[in-house]
This record gives sequence, C-alpha cells and structure tokens, in this order.
Amino acid sequence: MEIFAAQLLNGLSLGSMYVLLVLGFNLMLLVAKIIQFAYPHLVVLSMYVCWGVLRHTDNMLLVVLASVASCIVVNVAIEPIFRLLAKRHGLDINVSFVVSMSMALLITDVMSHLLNYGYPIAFPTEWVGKSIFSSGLIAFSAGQAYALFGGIAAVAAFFYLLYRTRQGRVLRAISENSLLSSIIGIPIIKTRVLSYAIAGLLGGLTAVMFARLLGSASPGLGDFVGMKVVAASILAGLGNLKGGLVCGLLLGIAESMAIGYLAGSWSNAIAFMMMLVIMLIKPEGLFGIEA
Amino acid sequence: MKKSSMLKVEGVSVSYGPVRALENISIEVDRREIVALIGANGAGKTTLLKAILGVQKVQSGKVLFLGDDITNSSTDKVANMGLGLIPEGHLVFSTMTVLENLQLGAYHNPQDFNDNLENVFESFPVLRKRIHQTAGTLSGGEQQMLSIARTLMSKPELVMVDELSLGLAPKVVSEIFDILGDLNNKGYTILLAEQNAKKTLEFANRAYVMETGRVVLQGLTQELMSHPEVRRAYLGSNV
Amino acid sequence: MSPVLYYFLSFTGINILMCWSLYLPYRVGQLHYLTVACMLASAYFSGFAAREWSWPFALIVVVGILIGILICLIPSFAIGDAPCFTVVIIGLTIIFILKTAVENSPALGGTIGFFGIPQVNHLLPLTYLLVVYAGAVIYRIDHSRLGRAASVVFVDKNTAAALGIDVKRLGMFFQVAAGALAGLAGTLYAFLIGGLFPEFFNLGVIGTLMCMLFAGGHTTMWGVIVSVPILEGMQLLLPSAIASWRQVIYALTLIVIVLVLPGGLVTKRMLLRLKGKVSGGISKCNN
Amino acid sequence: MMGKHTKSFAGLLIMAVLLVCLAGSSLGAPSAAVVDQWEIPFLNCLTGPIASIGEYMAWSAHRAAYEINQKGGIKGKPVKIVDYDTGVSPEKAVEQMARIVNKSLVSLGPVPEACIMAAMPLAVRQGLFSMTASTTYEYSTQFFPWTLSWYPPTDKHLAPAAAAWAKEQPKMKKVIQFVEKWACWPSMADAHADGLASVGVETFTVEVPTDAVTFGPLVVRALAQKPDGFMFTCTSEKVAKIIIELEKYGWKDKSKILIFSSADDMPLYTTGRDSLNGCYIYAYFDGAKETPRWKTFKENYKKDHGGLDPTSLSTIYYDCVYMIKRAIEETDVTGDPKKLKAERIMIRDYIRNMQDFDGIQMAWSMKDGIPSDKGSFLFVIENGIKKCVTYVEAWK
Repeated sequence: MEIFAAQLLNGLSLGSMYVLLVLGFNLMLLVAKIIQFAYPHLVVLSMYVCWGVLRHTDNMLLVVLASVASCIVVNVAIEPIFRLLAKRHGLDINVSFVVSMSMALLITDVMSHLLNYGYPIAFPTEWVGKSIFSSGLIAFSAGQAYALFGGIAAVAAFFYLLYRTRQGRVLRAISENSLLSSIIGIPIIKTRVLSYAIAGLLGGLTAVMFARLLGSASPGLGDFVGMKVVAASILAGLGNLKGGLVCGLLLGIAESMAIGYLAGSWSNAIAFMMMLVIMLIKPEGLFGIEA
Repeated sequence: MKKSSMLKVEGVSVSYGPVRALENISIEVDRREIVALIGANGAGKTTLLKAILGVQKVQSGKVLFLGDDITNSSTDKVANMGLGLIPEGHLVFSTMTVLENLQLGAYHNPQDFNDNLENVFESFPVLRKRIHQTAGTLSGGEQQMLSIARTLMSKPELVMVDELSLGLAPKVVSEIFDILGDLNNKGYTILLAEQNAKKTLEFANRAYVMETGRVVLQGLTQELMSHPEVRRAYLGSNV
Repeated sequence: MSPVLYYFLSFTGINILMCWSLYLPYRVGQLHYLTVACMLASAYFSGFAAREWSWPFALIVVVGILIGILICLIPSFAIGDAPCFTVVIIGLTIIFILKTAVENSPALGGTIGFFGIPQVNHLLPLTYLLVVYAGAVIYRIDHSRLGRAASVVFVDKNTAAALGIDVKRLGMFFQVAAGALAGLAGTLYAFLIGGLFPEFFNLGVIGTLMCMLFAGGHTTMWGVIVSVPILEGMQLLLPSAIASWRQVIYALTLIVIVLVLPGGLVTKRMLLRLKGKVSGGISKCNN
Repeated sequence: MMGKHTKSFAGLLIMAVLLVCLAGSSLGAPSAAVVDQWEIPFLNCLTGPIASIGEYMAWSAHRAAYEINQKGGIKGKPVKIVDYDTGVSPEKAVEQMARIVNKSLVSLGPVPEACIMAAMPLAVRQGLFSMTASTTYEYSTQFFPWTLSWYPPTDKHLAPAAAAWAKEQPKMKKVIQFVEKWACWPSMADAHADGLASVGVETFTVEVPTDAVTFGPLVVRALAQKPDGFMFTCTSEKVAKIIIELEKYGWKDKSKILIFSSADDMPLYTTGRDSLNGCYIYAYFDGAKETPRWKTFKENYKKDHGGLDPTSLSTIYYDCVYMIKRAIEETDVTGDPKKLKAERIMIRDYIRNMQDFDGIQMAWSMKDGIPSDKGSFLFVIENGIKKCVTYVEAWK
C-alpha cells in the first residue's frame, strides 16, 4: 500500500507535465490544424534557456520570464512556416507532421552540437530541492511539488482562458468551424498566431517545472517525451482537450506503475500493448476526435 | 451610380481550378432594399456570396461596398465593415451555448452588447429562453434563428442570407421570412439567395435570376413573376 | 564493382522498396509505419533461417514476404479504415513490441545483436530484379480500379463511401501489399548487411524514409526513384567538414521541398505533361 | 500552371548540379602513387542525440595526430585523421565503410554498437583492420582478427572489480543492480553479479527502461526490496539521476553504491555532482595520476570543452593513433597502395600482439588482440574527482 501511494505520487507529478504538453499540442492541433511534433522539443530547448539564464542570475522570476519568452518567440516564429504549408497543401495535418518531425530533428541536432557540447545540462540542486515530506517510501520533493501544483494551476488557468474569456471563445470557435468563424468576422490568422503564443506560454512554464522535476535535460529528452505526448493525444482522440487531460494524467500514472511493478524492459512494452488494444478497439480514441 | 448604392458587384468571375463558377456577374443592392438571387442548385449563388465576402478568391472584376473596393479583402475585415452573411444550412457553433454564439457574433461590436442583445431577443423571443442551452441541442428552426441573431449582433449594414429555407418546415420558413420583413422595416438591407423562388419573389423588391454562373434575368419582382420564362422554370407554372 | 557503388545501389534498391511500402498505404491517406515492423520481423527471420536452418535464399524470400503480409494483415482488420494517426501510433507500438521481443530472445542475439548471416551470391542483381518486379506490380495497381478508388479515398472518405467504394477493404489491401514489400525489403537487408541489431529499426529509419518519400513526391510511385538515389548519394558526397551537420541538412532539405514543391520533386501533373510532350513530339515527327 | 512544372524541373536540376559538384569535390582528387601523408579514416558518430560522445572521441584522435605531426609525423610523413559520420545508422555505417574499405591501411571505429554490427562484416570480408576500441569484448571478438579488443573479456575483468568493492564493504548481503538492456550491458551485469556472488553477496536486478523520464518509481521499487547496496549498469546520465532519487528517498550511505566503467562519462558528473560524493566507481585508468602527456591532454581538452574534464573514455582513440604510429614505425609498412593488402596484415599482426604499449596513462601488452595485463581501478568519487582506492588485476 505504501509502495502504491508512493508510485501514485510519482505518477501524478509526471502526469501533470504530460498534461501540460498534451494541452499545448492539442491547442495548436485544434486551432491551427497542425501536428506540432516538435513541441516537446521546443520545451526542452526552453529548459536550455533556463539553464543558460541560471548561470548568470538566480532570480526565479527572470528565469521563468526568459523561459516563457523564448518558448513563445520560437513557437510564434515557426508559425509562418506552417501557414505557408497550409497555403500550399491545404490544411493537411499529415504534411505538418512530416515537417514538424524534421523540425524536431533539427532542434535535437542543434542541442547535441551547439549547447553545452552536447552534454546533458543539470540544474542547481536547490532547484530540485530535498524532500519536503518523507515517510518511509513516500517522499515528495520540492521539484515534484512545483510540477504538481504548478501544473494544476497552469491547467486551471488554461481552461479558464478557454471557457471564460472572449479570446478563449474565439479560439474554441475557430477550432469548431474556422470557415464560419471567418464569416462572422473573426480574424483567423491573428487567432492562430495567438494559439501558437498560448502554446508557447504553456511550454515555457512547463520547461521551468520540468527542470525542477527532473533536475537535468539532454538533447534526447524531446524525442522521449515527444512520442508519449503524441501517443496520449491520439489515445484520447486527437485534439480532444478534456480527453487529453485525462490521458496525460493516466499516462504519467501508468508509466510510474509499470516501472514500479512490471519487469524492466517489458514494462513499456506492456503499456504499449494496452494502448494497442485500445486503439484497435476504438480507432477514434477514447474520447473521440475533435479536430 | 445612385448615391444610396450599398453593394456593387462589377463583372466578377470566379474559377475553381479549370471550372468556371461565375462568369462576369454584375449586381447592385441599394440601401433598405430586399434583393433576391434566385436560381437552381449549382447556379453560383453561394459562390457569389462567398466572393463578396472574400471567402472565395475572385479572378477578375470588382466588389464595392459602401463605395470601398473590397475585392479579395480578408473576410474578417469585410465582416468588420458591416457585411453579415447568414450561411447555408443554419450553421451555429454547436458545442457552445446560445449566449456564447451571440457573443461571438458581437466580436467586432462589443460596446453596446446588452442593447443589441435586447433587440435580438425582441425579434427572437425563443432564444431568450434557451440562452444557456448548447446550440447543438436546438431545433433546426431555432438554429436558423440563432444564426440570424448572431449576425445581427454585429449590427451589419447589409445582411446576406444563403438558402434560408433549406431543410426547414414550411411553417418555420414563413415565420423566419416574417422576421426578416420586420428587420427590413427596422432599416436593414437584405440580400437573399434562395432556391425557393415563389416565396422569395413575393418577399423581395428586386431579383436576379442566375443560371450556370451567369445572371440571365433581372428586374423588379412583380415584373419577373409575370415573365413567362420565370414562371415556367421557377414557379412551376405551365403557362 | 567497388564496394561504395555496390552498397549504394543495394541500399537504394532496398530503400525504394521501403518507400513504396509507405507510398501504397499513403494512397488512402495512411502513414503506415507498421511496415518497419514487418521489415524487422522478416530480417530477423531471414537471418535466423539462413544461419541456423541453412534454408535456400528463394525459400527465405518467399517466407519473408509472407511474414510481412501476416504482420500487416492481422491489424488491418481493425485499422483498414482508421484515421491516419491511429495507424501511425499502432505502427510505432508494434515496432516497439517486436523490438522488445527480440531484445529478450537469446536465440536472436538479444540486445547484443545477431551475427554471422551467410552471404548470398548475386544479391545486387537479384535485388533489382525484385525491385523492377515490385515496381511493375505497383504500376498495375496504381492504374487499376483500385488505384483510382484510392485517389478518391485520399481526398474524402465520405465521398468514396458514397460512390460505393469499400474504404476498409481498400485500406486493408494497400496495407497488406505494403507488408509484402517491407517483408521483401527486410530479407534483402538482412543478407546485405550480414548482421542485425535491434536498434537498426528505430525512429531514424522512419524519418529517413519519410524524407525520401515526401521529397520525391508522394503522389506518384516514380518520385522515390529520383529522391532515394539523390539522398543516399548526398551522404556519401558531403565533405567531411560538414558531415556532422548531415541530419540538419536533411531536415532543411525536406522542409524546403515540402514548402516550395508541395507535391515533391516528381508530381502527377509533371508526369502527365512529360507524357504529353513525348507523345506531342512523336505526333509532330509523324506530321 | 507553367510555373509549377518549371519549379519542379528547376528543383531537380539544382539537386543534380549540387550532386555533381559534390561528386567532383570528393571523388575528383587524384590519388598519388605513393602517399605523402598517412590518412587514417575514423568511422564515428557525429550526428544525432549522442553526437557529444563522437565529438570527444574524434577530438582525442585529432589531438594525437596533431602531437605526432608536431614531432615530425610517422616515418617523416604527417598523419591525418579523416572523419566519416555514421550517426547511429547501420546503413550509413556500411556505406561509409564501403568508401574506405579498399583504400585504407587501417581505420578507427565504428563507434556505436549498431554501426559496428553493420559495418564490420564488410571490413572482415575485405581484410581491413578497424579498431573498434570503444566497445566491449563481446563485439570485438566476433570480428577477430580484423579488430582488437580494448578490454579483457568481460567476465575476466568486471567480476573482480565488483568483488573488490564488496570486499571494501563487508557488511553487504543483498545488492540491487540497475541494468539497462542495451547492447552488451546485460552480459556485463551478469559478470558483476558473478563477482559479487564470489564473495557471498546476492544480486537482484531492476531493469531500467531506456526511455524513462523520471526515476522515482524505479527507486521506490528497488528500496522496497530492502537492499544493502546498489550497483549500476546503465547510461551515465541515468546513473546520476537514480542516485539523486535514492538520496531523495533517504538513502545516506553512498559507499554502498558502485558504478560501472561505461558510466564514467561526463554526464555522470555534470548531472550527479554533490550527490555522487562517496560513491564507488571502477574504470580502466587513474586520472589523478599525473604524467606529462596526460597533463597536456587534459589542459587542451579543458580548453576546447568549456573547462570540462576528460574521462577515461576520452583517451581511447588517442592511444589508438599512437598504436598505429608504433605499428608503422616498427614494421616495414611504406604506405604504397600496391602493397596495401600485405601491409594491412603487417599492421594487424603487430597491433594484435604489441608488447609494452606506452599508453597515455599506463603501459600494457596485447595478446592475440586482447589486452593481457590490463586491470582496473576502484575509485571513490569526491567532489567530482575520482580517488583511487585499489588496483584490481584482471583474472587470468
């Protein structure tokens, strides 16, 4: 029981990170109609920015600002590429997947060549923090607390934005029917850019929390996380925000439980196997496609 | 050119790839008029409305609205200038509530939102009752009313209606035509694209008859109703 | 023949087969990465059968193709008409599961890898014979009722269904055909390299194949015939000073091509035009 | 409509021109009858997520070449290391090997195991001696005599190292070994377990998933078995992360932790930092022992790597280049392409049985391609520096 509780706690803090990534990913899928496979890679890039800023200052606010700003800037900067892509191909998410896979490759290679000589980066030990609560096998570090509570706050803010504000309404309108939205006078391109910016904002925050949770990052991290984010999003039903919320969290918990209870290299295979069964039974995902 | 001309389409042509959808179309709508576009399915009515609004790219010709050239302008800009389209198939944002739909309609005109809302509810009392209901759960007629109401929230200078009666019961259609008549009395200018020629011709002041992307006849509705060709092709009369 | 040319040509042949096996299901709008799993399974089978059982090459090729078909056939009952990204994830999942299975099988060398697959004489001409044969079959499929039906499905599944096309059966057909091609490619791959390692079959392979398919043009089967040799050749010819940026160059090439030439280097229209020119030229000569 | 096709044709044309230009630049160089320099190709992983490893391996080979050339080269001719990138792709490895396999005297690499598996069969067929020095015995031995093993057979030198640690920590009865299933690591883990068993310590395995992001669950699972100590057979970065997690869950006694040699790499220290203090690690040379060559190497390495220290893996190909130098000098190798086949075998046979090779840090001898007297060192880590505890001789 103690072990189970400990693993649940681990799973929840990891899951909240997956949720944030899935949300940002789904938002761009819904509003801009693209599969941004490189989104987790961008988040890892922002972790590198955090690390760079931390070498000059330990002002937390500055670090968060730098992370968020860099993620927004880069994410918005690549928007024109996808816009041009949509102009050439129509809104074909398959092509956007191909292009974003190339971008992911680019980002990984830039990190492994140019940043910290390709070595993993490590954040200050205080960042991860010692256990703030510990009893037997149950331990909760400051980093986990940041990830879990920061994650909850960010998700709450995201859903508030989406369901309680004017801009959120507009984002939902475009995701439901972009042609109708433009007919009633909603500026589509401006709002799409906004969705990239919001995903960037979420990504920047995720980067800071991820840094605190993991304590380090490496060029390969984007690929590790990327596959899981795409898998969670598809499992939920592409672009289904609430489904993504559930599946992201479930993925974190399932991963922790699998590592905690199942035999090593088979643990992920079993997790994948379960996913396979679900996908074969419900090809549209658990909660249905909304894109 | 008359001073009160609101919308002027001059020699517009549109192609979908190698297929020509509109051929050198010219129409005009004056202030406070009700103008109808009639023609069979595929005659190019919807394409024309889309071309006016900038949804569909125009290859040649000109679209003037309130004297400004809006040819191939971006749709949201045109909508912002006061051109409202009520699209075919009573389209609403079905996952959102009635209120949210109306709020979206007021995207460019948020300042006197409450007054506008009151006005709209006056015309469509049924929507007031359904204000927090999800739009997807409304009946077809109610969705059409919501679609109109949403357009009115932006206080458009010109209301364009595409296939108003499609998929609706005759009784509901009459009801909505009545409401449109009221709106016209209140000062709205209306451009109506319809397959249901009889009802439309009774309702409008002037009409253009379209066939395979061209305007084949035009004039006052009374005159058109007695035109033998129109009677044969659109009004189901053998005379 | 110099080894550079030999391996260049061999890998070009195998990659053309693999690109075709991605191309076929993409005709109905599916990115079918499951083919890489077929390649893995049939490569390991071929290596094992050749080393342990000393089966003849021809028999191994046939069984290798059958293995590819089988691996694609079973899931296709569920994903014949599934959305593109469901197919993607199922493909990746099965690759992962098969890889784990290999890693945990001492008989297949486990994580260390499988050494010592015997060599086959005349592998290169045999490869190209099979490539040409496969190409002819694909050409026939493309220009049959099936190919035309696939084009409709690619644009809109609902329209296709309304026209009476059985979308699921069609998808299943293309998936199984892809499996056969990948099974063949896997067998050739095992014999060409002579050793196998679970890490051979990873995301990188998929990335390279996608780059080849989309750069060449995913609308016709001919695109990859142009792009595969170019991209294979590029890595051999890049000066060593910029060799470490190879991946970046690949990625940029793909992005630029997809943006500037939406259909890839070779498109359907271009072929039609080419055809028109040739026949036009002929008729001019006749006049 | 015209535009689209013109663009397509133009695209094709540009690609073709590019290709021809590149072909001209790389294939067009005329080959002289007798070489005026020693060209040593290095098949290395320079792209992708583990490019950093390839980078420092290449760096050390180039460093050795630079030093040799400063002192007049080999037999009066300069030596040049030519890098061939294989990434982690077997296909590229084969194709790069094919480029050098008929013209090179000797070569370095390939580096990651996937590339060794793919490219070495070709080298064996064509009779090229290629030094796959960065991998373990299991891989090299498959391709003998056309490569060498940099380390003694796995069970012969890993087991004593693990046993030496257990002897330092006599109260341990039960050890958890974290094993990542990759390449030859499972067999290295078996060797560790054998060594521990020989001194009466029981080993239980916890497998580390390759794509795990956090390690809390793994540590909870390990701790639930109430072990006395931990042994690590996984990537350096993961070792560091798991040790940090162990600390979080209240594990205090770091001396009950042993890290295997392949994790003696920069990410271990940059990620683990203070948490590593007191941990044991075994490796093949003692970096604290100052020799003039090692000192210059270290200083230059730091200068080019932002102040980071080299590790025991950084010097492998440096030593390889010096091995080649000695082999050429001590035999009648001329570099004449006409005698290529015979001279390749001369180099091969000399290196496979080289006596008293003077490595950057220590001397050792080879016997039939295997080091005959190479032991390992057991260290304690203090503030990122390895302090030697004992020298462990390999089992004979």
